[in-house]
Amino acid sequence: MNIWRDIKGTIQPFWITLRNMFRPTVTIQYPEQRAEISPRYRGRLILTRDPDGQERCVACHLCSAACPVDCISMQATEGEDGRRYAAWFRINFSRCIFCGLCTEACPTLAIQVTGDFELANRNPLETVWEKEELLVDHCGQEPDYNFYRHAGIGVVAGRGENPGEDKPVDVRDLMP
Amino acid sequence: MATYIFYILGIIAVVATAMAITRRNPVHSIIYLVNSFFALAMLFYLLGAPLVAAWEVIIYAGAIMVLFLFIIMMLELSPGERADRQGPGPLQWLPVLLLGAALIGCTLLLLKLDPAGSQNIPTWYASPRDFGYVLFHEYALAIEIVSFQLLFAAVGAFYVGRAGGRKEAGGIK
Amino acid sequence: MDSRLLFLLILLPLTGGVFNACFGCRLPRALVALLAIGAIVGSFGVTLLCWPLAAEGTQVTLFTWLASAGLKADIGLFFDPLAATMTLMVTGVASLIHIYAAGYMEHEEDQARFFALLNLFVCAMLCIILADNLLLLFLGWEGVGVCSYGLIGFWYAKSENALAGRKAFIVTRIGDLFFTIALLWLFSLLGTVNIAEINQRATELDPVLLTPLVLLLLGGACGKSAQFPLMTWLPDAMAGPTPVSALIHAATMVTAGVYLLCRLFPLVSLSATGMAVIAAVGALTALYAASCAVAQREIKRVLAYSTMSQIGYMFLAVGVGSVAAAIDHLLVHAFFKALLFMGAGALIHLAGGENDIYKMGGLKQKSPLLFWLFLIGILCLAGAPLSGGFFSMAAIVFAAFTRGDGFLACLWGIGVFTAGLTSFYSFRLLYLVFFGSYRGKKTAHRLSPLLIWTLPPLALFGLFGGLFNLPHFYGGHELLGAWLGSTPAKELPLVTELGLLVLMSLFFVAGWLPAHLLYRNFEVEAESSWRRFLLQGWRFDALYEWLVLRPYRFTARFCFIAGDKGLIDGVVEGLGRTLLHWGGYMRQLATGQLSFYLQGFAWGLLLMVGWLLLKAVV
Amino acid sequence: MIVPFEHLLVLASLLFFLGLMAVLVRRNLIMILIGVEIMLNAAGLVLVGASALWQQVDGQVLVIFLMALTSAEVSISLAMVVYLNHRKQTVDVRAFNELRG
Amino acid sequence: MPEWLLITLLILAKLGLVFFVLLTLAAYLVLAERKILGRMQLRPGPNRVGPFGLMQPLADVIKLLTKEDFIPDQADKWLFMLAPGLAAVTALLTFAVVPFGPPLTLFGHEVPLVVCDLNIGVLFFLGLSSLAVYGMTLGGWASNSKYALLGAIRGLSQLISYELSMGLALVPVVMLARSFSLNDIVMAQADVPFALVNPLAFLIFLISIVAESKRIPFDLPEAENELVAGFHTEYSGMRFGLFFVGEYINLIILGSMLTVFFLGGWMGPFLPGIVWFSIKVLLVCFFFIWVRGTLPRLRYDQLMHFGWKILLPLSLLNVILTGAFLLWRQG
Repeated sequence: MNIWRDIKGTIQPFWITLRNMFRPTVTIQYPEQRAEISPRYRGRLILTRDPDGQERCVACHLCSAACPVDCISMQATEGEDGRRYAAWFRINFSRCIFCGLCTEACPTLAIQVTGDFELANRNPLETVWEKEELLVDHCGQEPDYNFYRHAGIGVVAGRGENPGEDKPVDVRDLMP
Repeated sequence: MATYIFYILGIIAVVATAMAITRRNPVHSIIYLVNSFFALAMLFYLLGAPLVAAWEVIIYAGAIMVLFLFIIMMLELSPGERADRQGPGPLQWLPVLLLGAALIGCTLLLLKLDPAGSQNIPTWYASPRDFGYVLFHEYALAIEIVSFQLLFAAVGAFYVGRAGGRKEAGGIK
Repeated sequence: MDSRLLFLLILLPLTGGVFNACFGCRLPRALVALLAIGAIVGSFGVTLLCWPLAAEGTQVTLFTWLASAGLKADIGLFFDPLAATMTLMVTGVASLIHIYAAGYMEHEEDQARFFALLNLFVCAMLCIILADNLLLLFLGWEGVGVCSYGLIGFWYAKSENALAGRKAFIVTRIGDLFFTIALLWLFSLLGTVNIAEINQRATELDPVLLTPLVLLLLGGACGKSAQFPLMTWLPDAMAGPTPVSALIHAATMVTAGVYLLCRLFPLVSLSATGMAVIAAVGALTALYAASCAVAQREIKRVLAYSTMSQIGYMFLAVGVGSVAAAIDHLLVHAFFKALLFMGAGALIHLAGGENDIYKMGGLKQKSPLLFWLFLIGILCLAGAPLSGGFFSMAAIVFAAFTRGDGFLACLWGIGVFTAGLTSFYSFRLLYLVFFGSYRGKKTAHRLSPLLIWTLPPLALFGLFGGLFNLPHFYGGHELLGAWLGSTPAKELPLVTELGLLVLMSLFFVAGWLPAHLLYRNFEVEAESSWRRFLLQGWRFDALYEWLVLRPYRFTARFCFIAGDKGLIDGVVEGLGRTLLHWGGYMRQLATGQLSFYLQGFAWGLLLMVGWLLLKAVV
Repeated sequence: MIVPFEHLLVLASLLFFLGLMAVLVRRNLIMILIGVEIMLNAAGLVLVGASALWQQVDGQVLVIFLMALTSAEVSISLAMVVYLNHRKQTVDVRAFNELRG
Repeated sequence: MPEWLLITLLILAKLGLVFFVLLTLAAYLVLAERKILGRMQLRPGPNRVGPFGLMQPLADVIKLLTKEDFIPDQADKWLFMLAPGLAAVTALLTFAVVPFGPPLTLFGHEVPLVVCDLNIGVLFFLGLSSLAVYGMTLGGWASNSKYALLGAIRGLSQLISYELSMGLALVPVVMLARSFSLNDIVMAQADVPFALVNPLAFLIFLISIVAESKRIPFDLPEAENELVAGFHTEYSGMRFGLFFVGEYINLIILGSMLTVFFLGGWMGPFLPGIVWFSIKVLLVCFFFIWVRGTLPRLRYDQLMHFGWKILLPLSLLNVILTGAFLLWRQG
């Protein structure tokens, strides 16, 4: 009968809440205790360098296009050797939602997420991070990847003659 | 001591009632009225009727006035109270005034006519037990009748307030 | 033992009925039936428990129901041997029928309504049996009427069922009217409604008044027990579900009239004329109903007429002054008639809902067990020698014979002849239903085991019920008679007794033989006007229609046209028109403004107060 | 010992008079009902006073009945106020003059 | 020392003590509620301010006092300011009749441990609880805001509805104790508490007081996800605080009423009466919090149906049954 089900359904939760009172809490006492963050945690964004110590970012704007809240902005510029880089690069962390879409969009793996989440601040302006603050001195999660190794640095001369670029492969040589 | 309290409470009751009937905003007048009823309840207590006093508070202040408040709030009568823009004409207040004067005159006359001087109300106490005994022994039939009346009132209120009545009203409108 | 336990007898079915009526429709079907059965079986158990109380006659009062100016009616019970016997029979039969009904009504809608009414019926019936005053008895009397009305018209969606219910109600009401008059008259004469007191003080009554009183009581009893001339409702009442017919129209309610006369026997027996009328009514009804039963085609109507006839026997027994014989026959009849009705219900199921016996036949092969049980019932009904019915019927006939003046001898002759008729129609029924080949077209329904297995106990009691009151002649001790404390029957010479017995047996055979010859291999029966006359119950319905209903309707129409429309409406409307005219002048005063009216109040009050003030001053 | 009975009567008649004033002068249906309540309370005061004067409980019992009646009256009349307000969107008594002859 | 002075002093002392204890208790009840609810939801609850968060109430009070006291422009100012006080005062006043311990002998006087032992204490309680509607209703109305008005109307009809069954659940108690005085009612439970004598009345009263306290599962007047904050939407600062404290004082009052009427008041073995009383009241308060942590909110129509169609008939039935039982026991 329905009424027994109702009565049971009213009384059962009391037992459950009472039982919960004597279980360990799942809350972590944050400043003293730190949470163990998963390796895939999407926290603050960084700009990484390639193994050569150069900036990876080529200022292609893909990240800012992918960003759903438009928190990434930059100005592209080009070095003498045709190498593109960002003249300035700015992430507004008070808008960032830490979705990680920018890292997926990045062709050079320059922009990456870290496990850092402590971005709270009294002054909203201080949550806008400039390139100098974003750029780090390591390779991030893909230490071996070097975009310019594969792509060449810039197009200032003919094929295979640009700085740091291998000669083009003659496809006929490859015939058996 | 009790005499002073009586007069003080009487004055409170009269003033609060006067305030109540002159307010524009019905909610305000209900607040004053609750005050007045409170004073009355204490008067009842003073006169040896603690049960009646308690019921005065529970029924009048706690139920009936709350019902008024509920209706006022439900109908969203604006504080401006559309009904009472114009002042009353002499035809309306004259009979009341005369009547009030006559009533008080009657009472004063009674005072004058009473040869033994004014009777005093002694302090007296009716315990709940006595009260209940009389209520359920001598007035049992009256209780039945009154309870029937309450039943009819409930049915009537339900009938008047039912959804069908609304529909009909909508038709007329 | 606490004698207050007796109230459980009535309270249990009442509780069951009220509970089922209020909450039954929300409970599962099985639970409803179980509750109803439990209430009745509980009642039966209480009867057994209380049995020792009956020997002395126990009187208990729960509280005073009405007390005003001389009238004092208690909710009180009187449990004497008579009441105890009846109670045991009613609760026992009702228990079995409730169980049977649980099987019979398995697939019906509104089970809760059915069982609630059934329980309430049992409650009212026990009220009749156990009441210690006539007012409470009357309450039960009306209660059984109401419940029977509801149960006959249980399938009210079909209008003839509803009409049958109404007819039963109205016809029995006519009887009730007589009973009411008798009750009030008794109260005004004796100043009490207590049954024991009435019986005690019956001798104080003026003998002249006694006869009309007894006749009025007889009228009431006739209505409930379907005796001549108020018998027309019973055959129609068969429209109800079969368990209802078994319980109400065979075992319990229709015997209420007999019980009433037995209850008030000390009063009734004082009027010789009254007794003679009772006996005559009984004998006439017995003959009339038996003759009707010969021609009936519906199985339940045959049984209904036979019930009427058997109750006629009981009236005859009361009329000749043998309460023990009446009660004995009542008991035995209750058992075997309930058995027959319940068997008939099972047969109807077996024949696929067909209740015309001309379209049955050959059912013996379909259910041999049912055949044997039914055969026992038929034997009892027909009064086969050594069956229960034989002894009880023989006792009545003996009693009539022993009183032996000319008038009663005539009644005795009718009784004996009716016994032959009874035997004839019983075996006609048996042969038509069970022998020959199946003549119907419908296919059988499945029989619930409950429908069969409630029958054997009844068959047992029916078959051996006669042993309770076995006369000394057969080596018995007239146990029931002694228990009821009635005077033993006059001893007859051995030859006479033997002669009577042989005569009864002869009439039994005389009934059986023609039935055997005519109906063993029945094919089709010719229509005849004579048969139609009997089929329609001597056309009493038509007679009543012509004699009573038409004049009544005519008078009603006349009153409506001349009295209501002409006189009353004329006066009232004329008054209204005049008022309307004058009201036109008054309407100026009604402005529709609330404050205007209230001012009127205030001025009026002012006038009054002012006048008082003036008077006080001056 | 406390007060003369007449003083109580004066107080009650003052209250009654104020209630009557509200009933007659105000045009808001709710205020009229409030006036009725005031008058009923004034009557209750007299009853309690009388009960104390004669040292009998009957007066107080009557006050209880008075309260029961009042609650019945209020429930019906407030339901009607709601109904009337639905019909005419106002609680001004002058709007309800359909009974005019 | 003259007699009357002593008595007055005693009453004043009791009053002060009661007020102090009550207010402190109410403040800490808030903390307890937050802690217990936290535990039920597997989190620790406030634990930053002071050891185990024990200074949290103080911090809350400071916060409330220093907040801006905001009065809406179109509000009825007079009533707006009056209402929270009304709510808190009616809650506080009820404690005057609660007997929280057996009589104490002090300076050769027998001092009953109750501020004022009214012989119609039950009615006093009912009267004040019926007045408790005003604070909420007027506050909601005076705010001149739709949410507040809706919350107030809801609360009003809810409180009126459940007051009936609450009052009717007390009738069997009065019948059993044969007195309206709370002291007598406690005395009558010396052997068996009424909760065991009349469990149905206990259950009805329990449900009714949960509804009267406007708490989950009956917190429709302030249903956060429907009406913002219900009747106190427009309140801020200490006015809101008064509503808040009033609610918790009410909780304690209702708990002690339940204790007095059904759990035997200060009766109990071994321990002194006042300790028993406190234990019982705190247990009831814990139960309130437990309910809040467990049950979901009812829908409005469910609330009304439950009150009028189930609780009220049930309590009437209970009155009749108790009467019949008493009659039967008398013989």
